[in-house]
Amino acid sequence: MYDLHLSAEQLEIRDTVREFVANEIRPMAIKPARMEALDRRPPHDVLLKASRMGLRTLALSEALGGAGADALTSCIVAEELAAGDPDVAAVLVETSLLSHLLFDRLMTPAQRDRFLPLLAADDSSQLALASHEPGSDTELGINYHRSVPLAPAVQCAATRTPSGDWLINGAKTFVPNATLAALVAVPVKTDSKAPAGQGVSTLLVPNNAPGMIVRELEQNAGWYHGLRADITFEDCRVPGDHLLGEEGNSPLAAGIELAGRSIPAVAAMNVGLGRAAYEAALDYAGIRVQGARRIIEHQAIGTLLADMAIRLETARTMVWKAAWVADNPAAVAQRSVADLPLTTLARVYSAEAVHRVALAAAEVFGGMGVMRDIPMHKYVQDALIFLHSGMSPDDGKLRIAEALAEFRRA
Amino acid sequence: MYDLHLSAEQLEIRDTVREFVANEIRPMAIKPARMEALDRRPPHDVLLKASRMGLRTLALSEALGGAGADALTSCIVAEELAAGDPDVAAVLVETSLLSHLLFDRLMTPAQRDRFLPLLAADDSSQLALASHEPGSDTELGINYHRSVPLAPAVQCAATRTPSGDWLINGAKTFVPNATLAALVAVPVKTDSKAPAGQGVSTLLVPNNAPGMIVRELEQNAGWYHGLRADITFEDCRVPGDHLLGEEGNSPLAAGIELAGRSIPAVAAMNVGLGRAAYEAALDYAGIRVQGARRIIEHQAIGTLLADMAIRLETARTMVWKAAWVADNPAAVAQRSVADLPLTTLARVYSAEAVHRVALAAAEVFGGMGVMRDIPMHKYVQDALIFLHSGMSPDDGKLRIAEALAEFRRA
Amino acid sequence: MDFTLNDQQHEWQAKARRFAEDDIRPVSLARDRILDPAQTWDWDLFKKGSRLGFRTLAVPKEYGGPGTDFVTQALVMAELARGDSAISKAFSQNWKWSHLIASACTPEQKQRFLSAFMADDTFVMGKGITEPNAGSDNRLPPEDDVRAGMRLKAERKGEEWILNGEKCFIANANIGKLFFVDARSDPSKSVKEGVTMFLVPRDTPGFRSGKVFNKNGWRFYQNAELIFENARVPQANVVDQSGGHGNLDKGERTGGDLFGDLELAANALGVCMSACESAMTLAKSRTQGGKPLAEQQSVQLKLGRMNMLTEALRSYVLRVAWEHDQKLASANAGFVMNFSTDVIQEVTQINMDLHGAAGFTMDAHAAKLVRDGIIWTHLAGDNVQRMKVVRRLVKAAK
Amino acid sequence: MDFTLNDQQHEWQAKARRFAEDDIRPVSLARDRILDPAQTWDWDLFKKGSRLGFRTLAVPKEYGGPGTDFVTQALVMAELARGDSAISKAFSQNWKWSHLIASACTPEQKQRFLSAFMADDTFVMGKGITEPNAGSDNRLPPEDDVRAGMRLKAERKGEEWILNGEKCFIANANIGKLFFVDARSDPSKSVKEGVTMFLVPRDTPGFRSGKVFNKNGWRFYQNAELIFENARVPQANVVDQSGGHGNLDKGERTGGDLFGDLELAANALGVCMSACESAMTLAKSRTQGGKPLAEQQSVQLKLGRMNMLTEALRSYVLRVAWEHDQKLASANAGFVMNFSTDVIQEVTQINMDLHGAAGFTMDAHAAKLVRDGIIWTHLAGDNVQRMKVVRRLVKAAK
Repeated sequence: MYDLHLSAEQLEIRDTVREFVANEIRPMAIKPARMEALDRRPPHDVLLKASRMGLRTLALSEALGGAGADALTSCIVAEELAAGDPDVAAVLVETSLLSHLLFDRLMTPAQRDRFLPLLAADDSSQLALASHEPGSDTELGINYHRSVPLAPAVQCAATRTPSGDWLINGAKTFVPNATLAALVAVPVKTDSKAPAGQGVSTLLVPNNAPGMIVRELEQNAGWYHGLRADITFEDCRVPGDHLLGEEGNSPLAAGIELAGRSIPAVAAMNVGLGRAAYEAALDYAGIRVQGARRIIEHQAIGTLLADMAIRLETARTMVWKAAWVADNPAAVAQRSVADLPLTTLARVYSAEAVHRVALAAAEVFGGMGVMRDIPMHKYVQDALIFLHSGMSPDDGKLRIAEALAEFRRA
Repeated sequence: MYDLHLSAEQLEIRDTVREFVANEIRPMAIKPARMEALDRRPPHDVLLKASRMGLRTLALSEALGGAGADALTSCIVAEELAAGDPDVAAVLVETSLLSHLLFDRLMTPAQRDRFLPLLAADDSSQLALASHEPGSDTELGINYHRSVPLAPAVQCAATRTPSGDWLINGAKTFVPNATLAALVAVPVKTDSKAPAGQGVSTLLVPNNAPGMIVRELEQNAGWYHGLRADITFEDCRVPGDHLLGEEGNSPLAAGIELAGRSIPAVAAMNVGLGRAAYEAALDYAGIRVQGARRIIEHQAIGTLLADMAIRLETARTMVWKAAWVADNPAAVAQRSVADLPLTTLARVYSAEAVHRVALAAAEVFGGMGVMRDIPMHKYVQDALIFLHSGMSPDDGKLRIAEALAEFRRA
Repeated sequence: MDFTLNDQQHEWQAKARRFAEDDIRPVSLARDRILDPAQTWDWDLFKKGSRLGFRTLAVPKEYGGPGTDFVTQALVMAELARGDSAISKAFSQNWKWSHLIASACTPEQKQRFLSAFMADDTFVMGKGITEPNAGSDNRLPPEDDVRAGMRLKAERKGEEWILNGEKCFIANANIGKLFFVDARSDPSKSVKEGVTMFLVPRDTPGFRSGKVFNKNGWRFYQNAELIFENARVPQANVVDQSGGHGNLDKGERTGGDLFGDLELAANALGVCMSACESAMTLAKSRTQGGKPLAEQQSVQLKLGRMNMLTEALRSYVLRVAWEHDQKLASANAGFVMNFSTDVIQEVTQINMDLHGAAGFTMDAHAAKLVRDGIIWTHLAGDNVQRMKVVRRLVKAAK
Repeated sequence: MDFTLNDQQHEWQAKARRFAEDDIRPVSLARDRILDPAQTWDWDLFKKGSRLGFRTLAVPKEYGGPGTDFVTQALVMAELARGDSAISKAFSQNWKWSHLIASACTPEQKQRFLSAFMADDTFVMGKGITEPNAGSDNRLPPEDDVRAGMRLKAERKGEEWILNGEKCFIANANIGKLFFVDARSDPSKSVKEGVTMFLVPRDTPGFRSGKVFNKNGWRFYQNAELIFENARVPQANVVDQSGGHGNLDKGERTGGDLFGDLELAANALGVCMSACESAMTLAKSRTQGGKPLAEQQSVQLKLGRMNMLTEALRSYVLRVAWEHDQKLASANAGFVMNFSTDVIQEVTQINMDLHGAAGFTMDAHAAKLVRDGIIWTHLAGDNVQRMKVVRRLVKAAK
């Protein structure tokens, strides 16, 4: 039965996170150095406090010590966090989604018993998935609607030693959370004879594994939020039972959408950023006087604000829908929701909508909108980052178009 | 609990109406005269069949013989009907919403007993609400954010005769369904001394009332779907107990949103029209070959189609949300949905989105997109009508802006 | 740098403006409303315009025409379109092909066809490229498929060519006296290489026009089918006797594509001028809440945008017309055509918004401008038209 | 109609292009990255440009300048901005006020200030209008409130004026040697009527510059506060001795608003040229799936749009520059400024999209162009800037 009521828990966690953001994140986020986007690294103490509130393991099942949040709840929280600071949000959301995926869905009970203490031992430790390799190409682009395989080749390789351990050699790049991670899931080629894209397994690599070198990337030159790092493996050795899932058939092929929840969460962060920009503009328009009236009373500014409100509300509504469908895929077959790539739709739509919202918000601020002393210019910059990070709108639209044409790669 | 499953009844009625549209409406809608938009009047037999399926009294409670459809179900049906023919949809949707509003919510039991047979006796008869008067101005415009009353003056007046009957004199204009209506609800000034906008009552006028002259308006020069008429009252006499609600305090003040359901239903029709254009373009793109490939396999066309799919899906999603909230206003106070004028948001967003969809669909058709022989040009025209009918996007945005500023007229 | 118009340019502009105001505008809406697409043409109007020189405006002096430059032609197209876009096109359509005769035909062909054209106020011309299954394939031929593109077949038999097939959406097809027709003379080659152009007079045996297309905009301007059933065209009517299309693809070919690009842009400019005037009149005269619309910020922003875009288009159109006169080859002609699509559609839409804001009644003139503007999509601004232009630029870039 | 550049125009254009390529472009990104906004200025670069004539480009011949026309000035601004938008503005900012000195100052003032300006490669100028609470109120003064607008107070005491208050966002405030300052000399009158303009040299007693604003774009170009604490300005430094602003509001005032409008549009053109070049280079050199990006339709459509908009802007800029040279008053200067906002922002955004599509690394140049482009919003294209322009047009319309 169609029903848009949120549960009492959802309402409560939203309030709790909103308050946390107001008290703990915003004061940090508007510090000058952060305003200038010189150092966007999430402060350790904020991550720690967020973790103790349960935000780091939000999606992890209650049985394993998490909050067992579903995709919609995760999106509600992601929006709130990103309204405070998208870089903090990016770190926490990544870990939360991976905690559910790795621990609840993919690990064996023995692996759970072994790795859960790693996560629990240190509230500041995170999780990472090293899916991207240097030089790999994840765009659809020229291959739109052509029957070529798209899974990027995995070059990073692992071989078994006689003792049954794995020896990993190779490199990954732009790995989110890698510098903070207790555990990194690493897709590696384990069957050197298999064709490109096949013979890939995923290994779980603890951060103290010998031969794993993690190098943090400079944040300001990248199209992403949070922290990213390059990882090099030089005869990095992990025990044989660190294999996640089946050998040669990785459950975490490159580009996996973290069980459908990752993209809606990124889109939700995007909406949160847009909301921050919109609310700042709305407040300012209610204070600033020009022509003897508050500028919100001018048609031109009113129209601009209304337009922003429309874009944000439609974006949020689509993100929630995509999140709910990620947890309820049967609703598609039952025909309650359209058979469309809704997560991609929500991601593309919100990225474009929020970009417009941020530019309009800056317009409301006039000359102040470009000053590094106040957050507005950073909202614009953050909106640009969302527009390009992970999946560009152009790429997303081509993927949607293939789905509309019911095109399936062999 | 947030849940996007439709009920079995909702899924069923969607299928039923979709089939009805395919079999009964589309064949009529693509006749040449209708293509040329020369005669967009809904054919009598189609209205009759639709009525016998229960679509005319869809929202009327089951107790009174209707289907008791809620706002969401009404939107689902409105979309399907308009995907076939927006003019047919406009007539049926208006009657359905009025049947609920008048019979279920506003009439006394005695009035119900008296007027229900009028509606039931003839499957082709409709209902009408005569809210607009010649020269009245319903735009916000120059009065944006100014403390002036906006309720348009009601000039059409009724006085009581010594016998207790009402004598109505005056004019209404652009009244939907008036030529087909069994019963017309007419707001009239009953207290000539009251200030503008006050002292207004609503009278129920059967179509055979002496002194009511209905003149159908030419359809092709208007910004509306369905049929509209001018009504003149010349000493039109109705019995005293035809008063709907309280004297001097009309429950149907001009501009009323039919208990919040009317605007989402118009937006749903708008989405239906957009869907018709989109599906035509998608089909064509899958057939038409250029450059030795089907044009859907070209990036440029794929991107265009993806963009259309995004706009339509976001529009539909917003319309459904607005419809659900219209029936569940408490969800706003409970904070599950934002305190925004969602019906206006949905209306503005879908009108702009579908306009873009229709233009893009015509682009996919190339030169054929402007030919009167096929429906595409009419989709473009219909999208323009939706953009202007009732509430223009500009006007809607100013209304939203007043709400964002929490502006309330005295 | 000089935007001044010279006397000849001023004179033709003023003459076109007068004709548009006195003769075109008064009949424009009535012609637009005629339902039968074959009946919208107005020979009296056309003949009057022809006598004023608008039909033969582009014919060089040496062939008895006024020998106007492209700047003049652009100005006249805009002024006529300010009265009615389709009527402007009905005149300028002939310029395209008089350019072509002058630049590509043999002296004998010029003699035969240009003098007939000059002498007859009802002599209109057209060109046939598009076919039922070959629209954009002609404009952007796929490199990997020689079969793509037009199918109209031309087979040589002695001193004659036998043409079989059909063309559609051909301007003036039902009223024209002479057509330039592209046909496939060598089916083993691609469209670029295997096509020959023929001069086909209306009385050619085996040749006739078919159905008139029922467009939703540009009602006055007629497009119809051309049907070839063993049509016999003499070898003497082959354009570019050297064979092939070679020289016609150069920038020199201002009689073909490049003029057509400017034509659409200049025509759009006239439509935008009309929309701007109409909107300004409305904004200053109609009131809402007791005050002129023009006092509202949202109306001001709309008026500003319309006029801004229109003046940007005017600047670009005049530049491109001048570049044509200088025989400069660039992507600008194509770009200004693309740009004119964006501008005409946004400007006419805003004008309609302004007219539609205040009630239930559509303004017939505003609605017509929107319908005419939508014609630009496939002629000037869809993705095929845009890629065609930019590919030239990409090719030229280092 | 003639788009040809004359020799002087060509020469200055070539000189600016060389300076931009050889001197500006190599330092542009490094200057942009300096974090302290007061440290971005590069005197060596500026002095070199000054010696080449770019600082004094607009000074009339009679005062020892090159007396260039507006077309030349537009070309130079665009070429310099192609190297770096903010550096271009750092030069052209001085032209504005040398225009103003030449057109509105007394012979004695000209003698005192223009000759000093000519002689000193580090002599830069600025003008102070905006105040902390009066930005758009100065540009669009409300009709119903005389108090609205600037507050900087000027009181006459004998042969001196005493100025108190502050200005913000003032170009060159921290490095300039001379400022034009609007102050409220009659508080009972509206901004239009009660304001006097003063020439304020840096060494004026009671006058100093304050905080340098930390902008996210145009980093090289400095904006700071001007602070007046009982600053004493002699009567001899009053501009327009007849009192009031009267003659400065006319179209004649090319030294003020109208030049500023053209300046932003011409500068935007240069930025767009840089973005188009950058995008084309990328599209032809970077591959995806083994093929150059330029082979993809979606990339082609983006390249087309960038170039189309840039060429439309170029056409409009040159037209407006010519209109300035003809002293034609129209709304075009304002419209081209508004238009340049739309164009620079869309073009730089598309360039960034193209650069950003293939991975996680931001292209520093593409990102800088976007940041610079966002500066246009409040200077040239927000709703205040748009209404200001169109209101002129509405007023003029019948």
